[in-house]
Order: sequence, then structure tokens, then C-alpha cells
Amino acid sequence: MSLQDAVAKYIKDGQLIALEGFTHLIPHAAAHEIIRQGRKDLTAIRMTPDIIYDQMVGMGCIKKLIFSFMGNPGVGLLKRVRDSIEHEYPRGITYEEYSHSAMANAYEAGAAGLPCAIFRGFLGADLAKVNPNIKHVVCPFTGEKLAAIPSVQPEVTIIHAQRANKRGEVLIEGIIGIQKEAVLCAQKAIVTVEEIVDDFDDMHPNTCILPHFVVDAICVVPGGAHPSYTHNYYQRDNVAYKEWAKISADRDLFAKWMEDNVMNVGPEVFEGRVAHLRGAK
Amino acid sequence: MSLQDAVAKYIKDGQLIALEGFTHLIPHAAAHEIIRQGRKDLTAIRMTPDIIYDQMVGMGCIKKLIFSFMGNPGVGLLKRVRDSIEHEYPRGITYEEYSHSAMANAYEAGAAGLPCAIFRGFLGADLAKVNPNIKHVVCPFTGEKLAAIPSVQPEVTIIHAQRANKRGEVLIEGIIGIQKEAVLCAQKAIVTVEEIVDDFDDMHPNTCILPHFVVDAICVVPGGAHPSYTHNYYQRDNVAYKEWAKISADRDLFAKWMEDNVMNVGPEVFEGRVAHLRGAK
Amino acid sequence: MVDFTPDEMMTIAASRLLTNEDVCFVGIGAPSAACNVARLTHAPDITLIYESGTLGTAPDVLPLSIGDGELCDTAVTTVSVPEMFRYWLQGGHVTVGFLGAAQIDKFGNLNTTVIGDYHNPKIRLPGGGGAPEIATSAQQVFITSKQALRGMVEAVDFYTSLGHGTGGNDREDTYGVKTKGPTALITDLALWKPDPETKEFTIVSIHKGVTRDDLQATCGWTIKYADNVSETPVPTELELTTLRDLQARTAAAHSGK
Amino acid sequence: MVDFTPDEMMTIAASRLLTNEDVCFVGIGAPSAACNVARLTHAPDITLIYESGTLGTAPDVLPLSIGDGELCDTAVTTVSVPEMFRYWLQGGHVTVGFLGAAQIDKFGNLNTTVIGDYHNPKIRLPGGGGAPEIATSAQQVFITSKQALRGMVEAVDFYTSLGHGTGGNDREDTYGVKTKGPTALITDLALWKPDPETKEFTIVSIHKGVTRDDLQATCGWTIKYADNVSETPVPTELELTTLRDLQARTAAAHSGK
Repeated sequence: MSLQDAVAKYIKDGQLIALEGFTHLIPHAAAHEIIRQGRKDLTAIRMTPDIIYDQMVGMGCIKKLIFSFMGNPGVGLLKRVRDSIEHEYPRGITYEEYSHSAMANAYEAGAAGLPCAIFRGFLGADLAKVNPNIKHVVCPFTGEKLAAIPSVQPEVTIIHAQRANKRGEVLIEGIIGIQKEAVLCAQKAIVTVEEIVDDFDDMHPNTCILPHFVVDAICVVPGGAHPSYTHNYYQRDNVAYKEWAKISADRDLFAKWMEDNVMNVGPEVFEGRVAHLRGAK
Repeated sequence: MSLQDAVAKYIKDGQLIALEGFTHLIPHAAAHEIIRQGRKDLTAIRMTPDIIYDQMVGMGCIKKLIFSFMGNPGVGLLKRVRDSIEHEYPRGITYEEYSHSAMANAYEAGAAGLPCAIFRGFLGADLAKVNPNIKHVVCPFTGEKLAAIPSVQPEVTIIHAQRANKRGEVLIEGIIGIQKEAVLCAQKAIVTVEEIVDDFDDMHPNTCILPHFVVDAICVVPGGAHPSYTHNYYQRDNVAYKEWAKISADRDLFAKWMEDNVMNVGPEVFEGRVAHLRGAK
Repeated sequence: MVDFTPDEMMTIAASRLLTNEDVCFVGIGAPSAACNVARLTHAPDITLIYESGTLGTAPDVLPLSIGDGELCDTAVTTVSVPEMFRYWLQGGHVTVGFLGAAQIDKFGNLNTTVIGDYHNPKIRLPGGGGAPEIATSAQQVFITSKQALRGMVEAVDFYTSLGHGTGGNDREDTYGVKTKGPTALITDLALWKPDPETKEFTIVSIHKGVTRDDLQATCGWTIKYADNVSETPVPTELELTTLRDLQARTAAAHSGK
Repeated sequence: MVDFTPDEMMTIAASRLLTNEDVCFVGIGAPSAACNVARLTHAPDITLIYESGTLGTAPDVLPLSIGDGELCDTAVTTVSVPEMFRYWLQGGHVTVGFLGAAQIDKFGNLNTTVIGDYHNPKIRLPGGGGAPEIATSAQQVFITSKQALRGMVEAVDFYTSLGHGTGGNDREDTYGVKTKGPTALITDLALWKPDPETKEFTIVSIHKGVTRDDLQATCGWTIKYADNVSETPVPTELELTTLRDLQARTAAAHSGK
């Protein structure tokens, strides 16, 4: 299925969605397609809302963020998200904030079909005071008070992965992050991949492979994680991450950049963007 | 370290121990060493107490079993365990019984450092009536009543694995079962391996490898899983599993078999037992 | 027409209930044979899961245990046991759970734990294994059982796993379980399905050559029949050959070659 | 003797606190540099864990993010993020958690969430990420921070992660936390350790060339000193060369070559 068709079919205004990828395999091409198709009022989950959610927030697609760390990793703050939170530009957004451990547990619990996750967390942390969805349960054996949070249950999850095969199975390797859980906890899952191959013969038996029956759409978008990276395909574009700090800091520069690099192009541009990053790895 | 020394050093009478391996990689050689060293009054955890716990119960090492399925897989019942439960021969044992899902969750929670595991389980199942350690907690978000059980926290876990390297890391592949969790939830861990190699270069990045700091003793025992199997080394000895039904059914035959095949030999015999099972796989 | 045994009929009748779209959580024995016959005949794309962690497996030989190497070698991937139970079973991805039992009652409640009192057992059986949660987390449950008076009982000694409880909507009303529960019982003599209202198993089709007397003589409760009871189609040549070849390969492999 | 910058002194002083036996949960920036300098000098067997799931990593170049490919390529193994937080951090295997912050108080409570009111922020910071649970699950916590009045404050605006709370035994008495909490604060000007009783950070060693006036001018609370304050040993040739080589390789790699 083309990425255009998959986004048109599965992503609707007002939905609860998750785009995951923990530094590695971030689905940039899919985020751009959502922006191009003009989706609005999304509640967007992501442990680490980095450039893709900065772009989606900056373009007014998102009304609420659910997250645990909001930054351009290793570079700085997300200026479009800050502008939205601090000055309601282009619109105000609300947010629901957790820690990494909490979000990881919430995805895990969602994948496990549970309504909530239980863990040892937020001890002495003020987030428990400002987020009413951080509650507690008491261990019936020891009396220990454990943190409880709702599981993540998005309507649609989008991830990027190395490749699919003709049976519709999806291979993820390297830093696998939270991607398997993000797919399993969702009602529908879209996966962009670098390529489709005939089969996965000779894989290690314990490799992270998603069977066909948990994936609803597979879209081939070579380079689709750029400026994030795809292990065994191309490296992270650290220069692009650093440049984003400048683009994001200025409303007009941002608007122009989005016009040139997102609105007026299609998913096919990603392949060219990673050409210089292939090789060594 | 030799298996003799590891068992002598870490396994004490009256301890809470776990020997794991889900069909694959069952640590038979280690169980035999525990029997030979005459350990008593052990509380022994294992999802599937099959031949090894039949042998340990039959030799009077165990006072209590914690388990979820007690059988010779694909063959039948464990006659030594039944004799102990039904006729207190050679001694009576008590037991604490769960389901596979419960035990898997309890190991997972133990590995995660939690006092209890929460899952959707035992709905309409009588085990919840006869095991006082099956309790419940209520989800603070949905009101759903979920099963709660204590996490598994053994003093010592023993597993068998493919190999270790000189840095003390341990590789497990194929049917990995519950072994990683069993090691991580324990205070001490003993691992028997087929061999020690220089390093694990060129492994898949997401392979199940235990780092050195969670393993206390590594003992080289080629064939140490027999009649269970070791993926990539030798196949399961299905014939031996079938023969066990006969041996286990008769007290005297059992005693004689143990004398000949356990008490009067050492871990070095395992290598010969798997010689005819190497090859194809 | 070829001859066949009641066991073969049971396995083949069970295999016919499976489809290409199914994701089956497979037990050992008859369920394993049925699932693999389905895979080798009309449902080549069926997904078979064994609780040892093998996902999408396609064994050439039936496993003796649920964790034989053959299962891992042919699987799409092999995951840990906690993941299997948490993500794949409890997560709701299993469309069919296949169970057997030492005792079954007319509502599909199963006992594999104990004959007699739990604390003072007459016969101590292996226990539940995966069954308690397969019975409630799988979208529906198929049960295979050979008919016998000591197995098909008015009341099981122990609820190892929940079927339809005391019948009707008891499953959801009393236990809050929203999955369908047992939707088919396949024996060596007949195919049973639950009555839509009472949820009591009723016979919908009788295997060739079996009489109603045979059925009642091997069942501990008074049997009810569906309005239209048919004869189970006999095994086709392909079904029977597939099953026998599978069993022959299995026997050869398990004898140590 | 070679020249060095305060930043280099901070990183090297931090690296010296690490041992071969440590299992470090590493953040990006100064902590990452310190851990890798330790690994490349006196602690070659140290285990470095990054929250992206890389266990026992040994990068040749410092990662820009906590999930750079270099980390995975050189790791013993790479696990999922839930496993990292559940088994490895919460499971108690991390001996040292390394944290930084926008604001720190004298008890090592840290704020990386917000300046001003949470619901009406003056400056919205990135948030806690792994910090809330690293602070309580790691056996002890090292904090690195450049000294500045806006960063080292009398009271943090928001407890992103717990240090010693209000001091003394507050950490365990109020919150039930049994791990040690912050045991060292390494700044560009000095090395601080908590007073055994009050748990307030006190200066135990001052970096070469730094005066007590410099220290107080860059710290928002009234500084206490340990009974015996020494001068931090200056970086050795090996330490400095190792750090600079690492940073040079990193700069080359991150510039796109």
C-alpha cells in the first residue's frame, strides 16, 4: 500500500495515535504524510517527542501530547512545541506527562491487553502531583505502594522498520525501542519499511519479527526514518538534527522549511536524503 | 568453576531454588549434582516439573514444589511426584500451584524487582480458591479486578545455556523460555554451558545474552541438558523421555536407575549421552 | 472409500474448523495433529503458536513436547514465555485456543488438575499449564476429547479452566469474561456445539457408523441433540493421507531414527 | 603540566569515581563523556547502559543521542526499552545512575521539567525522561552540573527527580526509598559529597585555580565545606588525551565527516 493511501485510510482527525521509534527508526516520512494530508486535533503519544512532533505541533495537527521527554536529543529544546505551550502558536496544546519508565510500562501493559501498568515509580517526583492519571495500588502481599498508570491503547500506531517480506511479516533489529509494544497495543498499525524481500530465511530464531496478523498496512519508503536512522541501511543524520534547532527557533523559517521540504514533496524524496548516509553501517 | 564446586558453594539445604528451561535447555546435569550432594528440604520452583523434579522428589531432596504443569511432556504423569503426593514416599511434599501465565508473570515481576505480578487470570478457575497466594487488585482506572500473585524471588536459579565467553557473558538462543527472567529474579545464578568461547562477535544485536554481572558461576558441562536438548548442539532425546515413564513407575527400578546413572557417575557422563543426538540440528 | 479410525475422524473433524485467518494456541496431542493437518490441507496460512514461545511455526513432524526444536526451527520467530502469555495470549491475538482435558462437563468446563479432593487427591493430574488463561483469553476455544464415561462427566471435580460455567450467560455475568469460550467439542464419535441459549453442548453431527446408543454409552450426562443432526463427512483421501504421513514422520523421528 | 578547561576537569573528576565493577545508566553529555573516559582509562570493564536498550556498550565516538547506532554496534546486547526499565533499572542492577539538570538544590533534588509553574510555565524544559526512576532505582546517583546561580538554587521549581528531599533521612522516611540517592555532585569547579547526617552537599575538593569566592558566586545557596577540603588532582596526561581524542573523534563523526 502507498503511504498516502495508508494515512488516508487509517488516520482520521481527532484520533489517538502513536508514532514510535526510540531515536532509531523514527517514522519521519509518515509524520510528513500526516502533515500533508492536513490531519487535525490528534492526540499524539510518543515517549520522546522530538523533531517529528515539533513539526506536527508547529503545523497545527496536534491538540494534545502524551510523552516523557520532549527535546531534540543531544541538541536542545523543541521550539515549535514550546511556542505552542508558551504562546499558543499556531494553537495551544495540552499535554499529559510521564517518565520514560512509566511510558515504557504503559506501552508494555497495552501490548499485554491490560488496563493499567504497575511499577515502582514517581517516588518523590512532582509529576505524580500534576498528572491525575498517576495513581497507586497497594501490593496485597507486601503492602508496598506502587505507581499505577493507564496502559497505552492508541487507535493507530505508526513505526518504521528495516523490511517486510511477502507474507507481510516485519523485521525490526538494532535498537528495537518500544516499537513492538507500540504495534501490539494499537487497534491498527502502519509500518513503513526500507524494502520488501521474498522471505526472512536464515534469521536468528529470536529476532524481533512482527507476524502479518498484527500489521494492517506496509508501505515501502526507502529512507523513511531520515534524519533518524535505520540500522544496516543508513546512519543518523546528526547534522540535520543540529540544523533543526535553528529552523525550529523561527516561525517564518519553520514555515518556509515545511513548505519546501514537506508540503511540496512526497515520500519519494526520503531516498535521496539518506544517499550520503549509507555505507559503513 | 566445576559444577561440583558451584553446587557445593551456592546450594544449601532448605533453600528456595529454581531450575528452569522450558522443554529446551533443562539443567539435568545440575539437578543430578544436587541429588548427589544430598541436598534436603528444598523448596523448588519450576513452571514444568518434569523428569528433573521427578528425580529430585523421588530422591527426597524437595519438601515443596511451586509449579504450573507437572508432567512428562507428551508422555504422561510424573510417577515419583505422584507417589510422594499420594503416598508420602519417600516423603510427603507440599505444593503451591499456579497456571503457566501466572508463573510467567511471577518470574517477569521478579526480574523487574517488583513484589507482585498483576495479570488477567484465573477467571472462573478453582486454583484461585485453593491457593491463598492468588489474590486480586482493582485497576484504579477501569475498576477491573485483576489477579495478583507474589513475584518469584529464588535464592538461587540454575539454567543451562549454549555457551559463555571469556568475559563471563552467557548466550541463550532458540526457545529461550523463562530463563532470562529466572536468572534476573534470583539472588545467585548458576549456569551450565556446552562450551566457553573467546567472544560472541558477529551475534545478532538483539540476541538473548546475559551480562557477566548477573551470573555467579559458569560451569562447562557438555550435554548437560540431556535428555532435554540444546539448540544448535544436540536434539531432544524423545526415546529417553518415553523410557522415563517406565522407570519412574516403579520404586525399585527408579532407585536402581538413579544409583547407576546419577549417584555413581559425574557430570562428565552427559557428553557421551548426547553423542548420538548431535548432527542435523 | 478408505477406512479410518475414530481417532483419525476426530483429528480431521477438528482440522476442518480451522481457517487460514486463525491464530491457534496449540496444545500437544490431538490439537497439534488437527492444526497441522489444517495447515497442510485447506489452511496453509494458518498461524500456529505453541506456549514455548514459537510463533507461526510449521513443523514437518509433530512435536512430542510443546517445546521441541522443530517448532523453533520452523517458526516466524520465537519469543520468551512471559511475552507469549502477556502479549500474544492475554493481548487478544489468539483466535482459537485448543484444549483437551481429563474431565469435561456439558458446559465445557475442564479439569486437568485432580480427581477427588484437591487437598487429598485420589489421582493427582498434571495441572492447568496454560489452560486457565487460554480458556478466557483466546477469542474462542475448541475442545477435543475421546468419549468415555469417566471423562465426560455431569460435574467436573475441579474447574481447571472455565467453559460456560453453569450455562447461559454465566461466563460473562459471574466472571466478567467477554470472549466466546468453548464453541466446539470434537470427539472421536461426534461434533458438538453449544446451544445458543443454554450453552450446553449439543451434538450437531455424528461420525459415520456411530449410533446414538454409542454416544450415550460414553457420555456421563444425558445428551441433547441439535435440531438438525447430520453425518460428519468422512475423511477425504487427502485429509487421511496428510494425517497418516504426518504421524508416520513423527513416529520415525521420535523412535530415535 | 598541561592546561585544561573547567569542563574537562568536571568530566575527568566524574570519571574517577567510577570503577570496573560499576554498571552505569548513562545520560547524554558530560555523563557520557565521563563514563567513556573511565572505560578508556582505569575502568576498562565498566558496564555502560543507555536507556535506548544498549547493554554493555563501548562506543568509539560519543553518541549525540542516547540511541545512536554506535551504541548498539558495540553493545553486549540490545534489549527493548520496557525491558531496560523493568529488568535492568527497576530490577536493581544499576550501581550508578548519572544525572544532570537545569536546576539542582543542595539536597540533590533535580528539575528538568519546568521553570515557573507547571501549568503556566515560564520556560518549558524537556521533562524527566528516565530521571524520576533512575534517581530512586539506581543504587547511587552521581550528578554533574556546571555551576551557575540560575542552576544551583535554594529550592527547585519542580521535583523532577528525588535527591535527599528535605535532607536527613527524608528520602527513606517520607518516600520509602532504600537506595542511596545522590552520593556525589561533580561540577566544573568542585567535587561535592553529601554530609553523612544532614545529606546536604558539601564541598570535599576544589578544582585547581578555583577560589571559595568563585564557588559561592556561582551557587544559589550558602555553601558548606567538609572538614578536610583538598584540591582536586589535576587531569593526568592520559586522562586529558583520552577525553580530547574522544571528543575529536566525536566532533568529526557528528559533522557528517
